[in-house]
Amino acid sequence: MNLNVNIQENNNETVVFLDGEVDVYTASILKEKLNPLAEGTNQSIVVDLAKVNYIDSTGLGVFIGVLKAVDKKGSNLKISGANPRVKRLFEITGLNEVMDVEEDQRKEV
Amino acid sequence: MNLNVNIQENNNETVVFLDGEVDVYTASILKEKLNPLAEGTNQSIVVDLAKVNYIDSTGLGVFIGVLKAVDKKGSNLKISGANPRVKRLFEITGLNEVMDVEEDQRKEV
Amino acid sequence: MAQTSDLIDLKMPAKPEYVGVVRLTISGIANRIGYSYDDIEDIKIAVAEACTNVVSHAYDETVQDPVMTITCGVFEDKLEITVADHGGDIDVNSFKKGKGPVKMDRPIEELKEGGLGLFLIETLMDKVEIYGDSGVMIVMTKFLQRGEVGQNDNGISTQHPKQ
Amino acid sequence: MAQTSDLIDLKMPAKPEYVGVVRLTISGIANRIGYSYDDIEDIKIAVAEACTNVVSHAYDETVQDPVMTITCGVFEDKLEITVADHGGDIDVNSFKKGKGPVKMDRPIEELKEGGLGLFLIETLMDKVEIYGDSGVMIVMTKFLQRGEVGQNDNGISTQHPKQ
Ligand SMILES: Nc1ncnc2c1ncn2[C@@H]1O[C@H](COP(=O)(O)OP(=O)(O)O)[C@@H](O)[C@H]1O
Ligand SMILES: Nc1ncnc2c1ncn2[C@@H]1O[C@H](COP(=O)(O)OP(=O)(O)O)[C@@H](O)[C@H]1O
Repeated sequence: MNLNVNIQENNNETVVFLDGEVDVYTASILKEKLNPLAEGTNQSIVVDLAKVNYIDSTGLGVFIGVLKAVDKKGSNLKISGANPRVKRLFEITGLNEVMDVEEDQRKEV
Repeated sequence: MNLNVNIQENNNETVVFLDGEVDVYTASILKEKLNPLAEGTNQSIVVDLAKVNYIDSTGLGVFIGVLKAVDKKGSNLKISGANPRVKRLFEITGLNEVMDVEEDQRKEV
Repeated sequence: MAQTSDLIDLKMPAKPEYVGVVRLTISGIANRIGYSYDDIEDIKIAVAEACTNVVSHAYDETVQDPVMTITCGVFEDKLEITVADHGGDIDVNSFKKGKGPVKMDRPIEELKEGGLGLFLIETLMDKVEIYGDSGVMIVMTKFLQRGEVGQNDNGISTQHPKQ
Repeated sequence: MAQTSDLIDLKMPAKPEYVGVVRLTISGIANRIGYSYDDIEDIKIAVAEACTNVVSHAYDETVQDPVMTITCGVFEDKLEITVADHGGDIDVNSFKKGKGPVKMDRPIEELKEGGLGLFLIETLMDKVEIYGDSGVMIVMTKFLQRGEVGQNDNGISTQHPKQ
């Protein structure tokens, strides 16, 4: 029921590894960690959801917020590694149309 | 929250593999499966708890019942593979003194 | 489970840290009844969205002990979950404005960060009713398909064999 | 969580299939508060034992809708969990007979299959009170040791660092 956020900065790509659940409780933790990253210009930010087993509209809202912020700065946001359940939420809500949600390697079960 | 019971009969040893939780709900399933085994004479019954992550007094009570039944028939009951948490319950209740509870290979965390 | 109707009642502080506890309880109940993994996930999200709304919108800061109540009716063929608050009289018709998926024909800067909760609830559950009186009460139903296919007309729930 | 006292209320049918649901809810709450893995397991077992007793002993078959209520008080330094039923007036002093671990000086045929529940509750929790009035009410307390060692005088809970 918790969320761990692990940030790895490479040259001009920042990968944010999330581990746990993104909900109304953990979203504030996530926002705090992502907001400073969104400040930079011409950045490439990848959020890795491989270890996220739960996300709901609060979590999706955080990503919309980040998308708006990075868009202003000419930066780029990409969602990667989402499992089929999590990915499905991006699809249902139409978020995958405005956001770069990476195709998943794993097969649908 | 469920319990799977898988019985493997070798020559004169029957191994019962449990997978799940043993509580007031699943204990009746367990009893149904174990009772016929306890009918035989000079049997050796091993209950493997390696995949049991929860047990309480209802589960322990089932094993006491089986122990009494096999004891009458000259059979033998052995508990194997219990994780430290589960094993601890056998110890607290003194059941490990009257029942053959196998030493665990795994280290206490 | 042979009974036609069991009732489970849960009352919690309307605080973010308890929404996950509600999810656990609900997933335990749905698991017991025999819903598929996917259905359990749908139910969890819908209930969490309703609770999140209580936490975020129902009470103003002056309320001393904000509470959310979750009632779960277990029937032969369905689960009926009610999430309610005592946030006071409210016009639930206003909720419907702007509900729906993200509109992709708009520029990114106009995207809204909220407004997806009720949309998800209605998408993931089979039947949803919202009442407002002394607070908001949202009644969500998910039907149980015992090994059958169909019955789900929103075209979203995948049809897996039930365990 | 900074608040001094939160109250969670759970009401369920007193049926075997719901005891696991109670365990899930309780472990969620204990996890949120920051109990160690071992403490969470202790609390789960104790609460399940109390619920199992309600399911097994509180009501006779004629009772239409047997209910168990679980109340959980979340304090700064402890969790106080009450399990209650409405099984009618009862003498709780009689419960204490024969409570305790298995007696190994007796022949196997004299072993009792029951009677370990209350013993486990008292062993795994820090403080236990039992009341009987319109039913049995058992109040169980587990203290929270935030990174500290000690406070636990039954010598059973291992002292892990809290996450
Ligand atoms: N329990 C509630 N109490 C008061 N207002 C509510 C409640 N639930 C929903 N609402 C209103 O309905 C709107 C839409 O809710 P929702 O679709 O979940 O999106 P969001 O919560 O992100 O705004 C909310 O913004 C709020 O105004
Ligand atoms: N909620 C309850 N209602 C009625 N009787 C109870 C209740 N809880 C415990 N008891 C009584 O206390 C006895 C001891 O309980 P316990 O130590 O849990 O062992 P067991 O349940 O295996 O008998 C029970 O046999 C029962 O007579």
